[in-house]
Amino acid sequence: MMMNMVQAINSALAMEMERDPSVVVLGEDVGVDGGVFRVTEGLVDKYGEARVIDTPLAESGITGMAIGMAFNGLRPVAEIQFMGFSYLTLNQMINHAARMRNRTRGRITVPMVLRMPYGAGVKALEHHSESTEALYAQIPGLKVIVPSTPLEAKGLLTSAIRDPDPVIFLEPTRSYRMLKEEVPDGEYLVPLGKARTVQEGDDVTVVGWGAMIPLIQRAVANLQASVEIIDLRTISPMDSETVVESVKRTGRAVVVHEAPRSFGPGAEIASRIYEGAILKLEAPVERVTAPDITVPLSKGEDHYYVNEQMIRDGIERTLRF
Amino acid sequence: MMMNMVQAINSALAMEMERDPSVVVLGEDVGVDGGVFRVTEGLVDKYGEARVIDTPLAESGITGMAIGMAFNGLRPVAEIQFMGFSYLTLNQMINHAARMRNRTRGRITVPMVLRMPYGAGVKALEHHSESTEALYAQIPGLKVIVPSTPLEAKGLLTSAIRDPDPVIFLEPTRSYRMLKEEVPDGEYLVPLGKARTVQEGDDVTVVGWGAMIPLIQRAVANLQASVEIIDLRTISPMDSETVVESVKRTGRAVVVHEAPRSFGPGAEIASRIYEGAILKLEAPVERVTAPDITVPLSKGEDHYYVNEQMIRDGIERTLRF
Amino acid sequence: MLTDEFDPMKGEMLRVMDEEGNVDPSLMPKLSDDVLLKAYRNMLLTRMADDKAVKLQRQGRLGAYPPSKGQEASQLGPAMALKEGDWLVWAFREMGALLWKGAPLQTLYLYWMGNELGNVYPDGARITPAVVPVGSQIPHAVGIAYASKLRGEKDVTLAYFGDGATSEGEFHEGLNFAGVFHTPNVFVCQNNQFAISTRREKQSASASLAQKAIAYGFPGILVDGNDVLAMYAAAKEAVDRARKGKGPTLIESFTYRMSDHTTSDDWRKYRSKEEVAEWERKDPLKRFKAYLIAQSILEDDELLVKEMTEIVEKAAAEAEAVPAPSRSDVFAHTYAEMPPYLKGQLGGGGK
Amino acid sequence: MLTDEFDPMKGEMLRVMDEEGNVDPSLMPKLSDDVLLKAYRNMLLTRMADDKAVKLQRQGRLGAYPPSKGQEASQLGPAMALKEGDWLVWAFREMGALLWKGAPLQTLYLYWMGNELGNVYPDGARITPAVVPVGSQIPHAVGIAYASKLRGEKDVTLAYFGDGATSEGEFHEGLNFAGVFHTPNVFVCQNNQFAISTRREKQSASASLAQKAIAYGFPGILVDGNDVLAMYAAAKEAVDRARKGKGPTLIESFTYRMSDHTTSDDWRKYRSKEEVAEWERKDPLKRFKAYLIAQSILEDDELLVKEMTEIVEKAAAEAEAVPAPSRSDVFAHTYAEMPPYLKGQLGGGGK
Ligand SMILES: Cc1ncc(C[n+]2csc(CCOP(=O)(O)OP(=O)(O)O)c2C)c(N)n1
Ligand SMILES: Cc1ncc(C[n+]2csc(CCOP(=O)(O)OP(=O)(O)O)c2C)c(N)n1
Ligand SMILES: [Mg+2]
Ligand SMILES: [Mg+2]
Repeated sequence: MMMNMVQAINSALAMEMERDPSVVVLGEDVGVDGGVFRVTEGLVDKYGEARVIDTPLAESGITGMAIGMAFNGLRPVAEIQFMGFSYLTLNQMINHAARMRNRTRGRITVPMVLRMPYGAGVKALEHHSESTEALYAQIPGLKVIVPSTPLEAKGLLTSAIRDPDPVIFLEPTRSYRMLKEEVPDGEYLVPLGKARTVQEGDDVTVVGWGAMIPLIQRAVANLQASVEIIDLRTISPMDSETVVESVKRTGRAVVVHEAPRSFGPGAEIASRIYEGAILKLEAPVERVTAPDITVPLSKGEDHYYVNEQMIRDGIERTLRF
Repeated sequence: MMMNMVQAINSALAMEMERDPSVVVLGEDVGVDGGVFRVTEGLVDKYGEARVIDTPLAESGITGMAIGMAFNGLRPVAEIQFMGFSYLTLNQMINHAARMRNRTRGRITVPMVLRMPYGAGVKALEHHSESTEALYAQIPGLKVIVPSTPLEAKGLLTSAIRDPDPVIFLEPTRSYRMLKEEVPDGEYLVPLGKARTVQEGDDVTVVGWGAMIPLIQRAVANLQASVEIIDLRTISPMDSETVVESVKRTGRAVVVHEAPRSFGPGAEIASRIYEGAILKLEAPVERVTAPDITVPLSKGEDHYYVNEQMIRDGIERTLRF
Repeated sequence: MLTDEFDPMKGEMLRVMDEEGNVDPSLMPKLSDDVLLKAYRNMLLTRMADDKAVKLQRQGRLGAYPPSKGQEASQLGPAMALKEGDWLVWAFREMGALLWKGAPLQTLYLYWMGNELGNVYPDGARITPAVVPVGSQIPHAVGIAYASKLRGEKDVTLAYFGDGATSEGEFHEGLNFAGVFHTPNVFVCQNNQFAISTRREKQSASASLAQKAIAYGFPGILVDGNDVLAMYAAAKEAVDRARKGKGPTLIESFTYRMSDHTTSDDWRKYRSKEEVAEWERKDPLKRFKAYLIAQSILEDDELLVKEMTEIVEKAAAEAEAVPAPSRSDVFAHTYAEMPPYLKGQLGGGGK
Repeated sequence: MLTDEFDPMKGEMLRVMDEEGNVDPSLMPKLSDDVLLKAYRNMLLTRMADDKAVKLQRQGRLGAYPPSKGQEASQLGPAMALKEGDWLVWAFREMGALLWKGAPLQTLYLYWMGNELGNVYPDGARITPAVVPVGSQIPHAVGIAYASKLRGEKDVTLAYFGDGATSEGEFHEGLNFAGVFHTPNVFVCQNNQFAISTRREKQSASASLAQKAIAYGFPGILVDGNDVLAMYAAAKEAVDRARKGKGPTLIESFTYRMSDHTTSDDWRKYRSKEEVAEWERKDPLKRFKAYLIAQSILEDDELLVKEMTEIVEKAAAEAEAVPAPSRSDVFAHTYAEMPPYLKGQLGGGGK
């Protein structure tokens, strides 16, 4: 069926709820409202209020409750309305979700998913355009996943729900309804922890994820150079092998992300590239990112967001080096 | 006067409270108890309960209240008992403290300090050995400072209290009582945002901060190589110029930190070194860090912490490359 | 004390004016005709400015916007109890309160149009900017009040938030701090029955939100939020209490959000037309107007409507005329002083 | 219902046994002599194991440790009300409760000695591990209870926390969720009058902590926490209520931390010897022993003390004999499956 990303995520949730009675969905307005982006639409009709749970307005409570549910045999999929409110979950995610397996030597585990829209591009209010994936990625014990297309979203979310460890699932707001593609109605899985080569090329490797992938595709469409595009998919634990192998071939790398530059994911990716491929590198790794400032309100956002030209400039800088 | 780091911090707090009636100290047990590490000892006797405020047990409340105080003319210095509990402050620090200046185009600002002990080495309970400075460092609008000696602590904290922006002040637990040095009784300032060259050398640059500085010093004491040691002091906004200039001379760099490797501060430092000095680099930047696991309880900690041998190995790898 | 007379634990609610605009004289607060008229003007302006904002949003000239419709009395009453030096800490649905306290309408529009200059109020207005993370402004209000108290100033800090906000930890921490430090705070919970689609009953099993004050050791009172006189009366008592150093108060305003949560929302998904119609009957403007006409303070509001239309149009035009921020505007206020690498990024475009 | 008879808002406190060990027969819960004796054994073991832990810490054989002294009744009573399938969610100062629920003493020692294996309880014990971030376990308890309820199981989840924890947002969010979802939870707040050096009075202006339940729409009760019979009675009623699907209860146990906060603390900094001596008179063990002797259930506890000494020594020795975790132990449980780079780090030593 042709689905946009919202529908694909909804389909993954519905399939997993159907298949496994221990899967529950919880969050603010996920029930009759179907979530502010309609991602959970219809689920409450099919699976009832006890499994599609409208919670009070409390992110730490949602997360802590999900963790407790996971201790006791459920597989909760909790929704945070926007990534900018997920900072309220960090005490629970860092101090409990990420550590319970290690703390109990594997006896108590936290198979949960924390879903949230992330990234910019919907001209939204303050705190609705965050890309702070590095906050989560630096925590051992958490997995951080970002899908880039509807198909990917279905496959990655299905795997995330079945994963034995806590997964942060970041949904690029901008891509929710951007395009439709064929997505299987039935079960579809994409393994976590494996990057995807979107397009092969010889001159330069461009690494991105989420809403950056279609942007990169558009940016390089008419370039002379032969560009390899890698969709990282899993920010952590990162599949740096695929990236490093590619850069060993191309000798050049550009990392593109929506987060501000400093201490962003690009720093880790660049470091792993240098560490793994330094002798093959023909130029420094380019980081094409937002600047180190707060996301501006909508009237100023053009000074912030990564655009196609910036990606082309980055590629050119590395080719010219 | 000879002071250890606890005394030096206490001295900075007392001086600033004396000098400026708008400086207040708040946190759990900071009053009659003098703080769990005795850092605020005696302040309540001198400045009273209204300025040295024992709060209820609520980190988000402490931080949010400090932010409000700053809106209304005070300069709060808030203490969080251990960095592992500071995740509860992140909503306030990221969504408000860091942004208020930009949000109001400079009309409302947040001159506050959030102090906390950080890092390992006191064989403490879970959550008492965190080094998650990169959580804070990636947030535009926040400053992140780590002193490495008593003298530095006094000078940097004094500057932090006077700084017009919110400062996260991380106190290396391990260094609190490790050594005494001469610290001026009176006013003493060290500017924020400037790295310090601890020791000059020609063969390799080793970058660290906090409790890593004395460890690095011991590690290299008997090496043949000529090692330049840089104490970063300010993790963000980072003085990468000093680091890059040094590496341009030495051609080799090792970054040492207590945080786990992936997405740690070392990735950003390494990236800036590559970007600024790639043509002078003779080897990849070595990252000597904790592994990507949760800090173990005390019986397992030797498998976690950075030690002198690891630093020497890192230096040797870069020299041998 | 109204807080003694009306016990939320017994389900008692303060109401001065009934749904037809008849006032209980024993509860009527002292307010001059002038001030009453000014209050009505404010409520009318709020209603009309709100309508306009929704229209602007539909035309793509303003971003997502949270309408105040139905909550004009609930917001205004407390603001009327403030003096100039008092602080007003709001969430995002209190336009009427801000207009009363001195924020120009064009500034508020500018904010919703996506310009940070919309958070810059006139000097000395003592209004904090819009706060989107629900409930997170509550501890700020306590800190502001603490600072006033520490310096021996008599200013009071009033904080608004919604029924949904009472579920957040920061509501709890903030109110608990206020109780412990006995700060000059007034907390106004605008219970408009919804947090987006989530009904008040699903927000908490507590019979009232006002009774939550019991957990913090200070008085709470439940007030008819569509009655501007009751809201004023309750807030006046609370502000006076705070100013006298007698600590904080929690006011639950029982009201209704007559429109969508924001312009991105569609209330038909989660509530019936009948329910909304029922509350339209209780419209705070109609009620107050009926009272003012019965008292011959107002004859008709046709002229006022015309006047307000002009004000609203002018404000919208002024806000739209403000140029978008420059690149250096969006970089300049990250820190008091720009670090060298940020200067590089400002200059560098792509880098 | 005890929760109806004892209203915390009126300052009423449930007490079954007075300070001399005399029992009010109308309130005496049904408990066999066997169980009463077993309870005393538990309290004695807890006291002695606690003493030993402090000694081990002083000798550098165990890390920082939070003594239970004075809180033996407070912890034990609620645990006695649980059945096997019920869950026990603790903070870090509830050794006695864990011993009752089936955690071996050597396991508890192992934890405080700094070994994660100390968090591994026997299969089916249904005890969550120690939680250091104050209050953060409370939402877990709600989630656990929700899962039981969803599956139609009758298990109850009991959660312990301190007076200090009631200030944290997570206490509020957790209890509010429990009220809304009507989960089978029992919340026991061990009010030992201190959060480190911070007195209960500085923690909240609420007259009691039990009355905070009013904010969440379920019953709260204040109980003499040094009276094991009262703690059992209150908890039994609450556990039964939860098991019948009638929702949560908050129990405030009014007790006293007779020792330091942890072995790193020194209580002389913030409280007087007189105050502590006053509470030593109310020692929960003395009181219960007096009762048992008066009832001829116990003659003397000399033999018991000897027996417990052996148990304690054996447990300490066993815990000390457990080898430190290997390098692969500390790496292996980060994820179910080790990512390639982590394997590299495990092997690589310095890298
Ligand atoms: C911490 C946080 N979580 C979620 C949201 C998304 N959100 C915006 S408004 C809102 C509902 C707020 O309800 P209430 O407090 O009753 O205020 P109202 O909108 O009714 O005025 C939600 C869930 C948010 N802004 N902040
Ligand atoms: C979130 C958090 N903040 C601070 C601490 C440090 N700390 C440990 S125990 C404690 C006091 C706890 O008081 P209470 O809840 O009354 O429990 P008690 O220690 O009296 O058993 C504090 C502040 C912590 N562990 N967690
Ligand atoms: Mg509401
Ligand atoms: Mg306590």
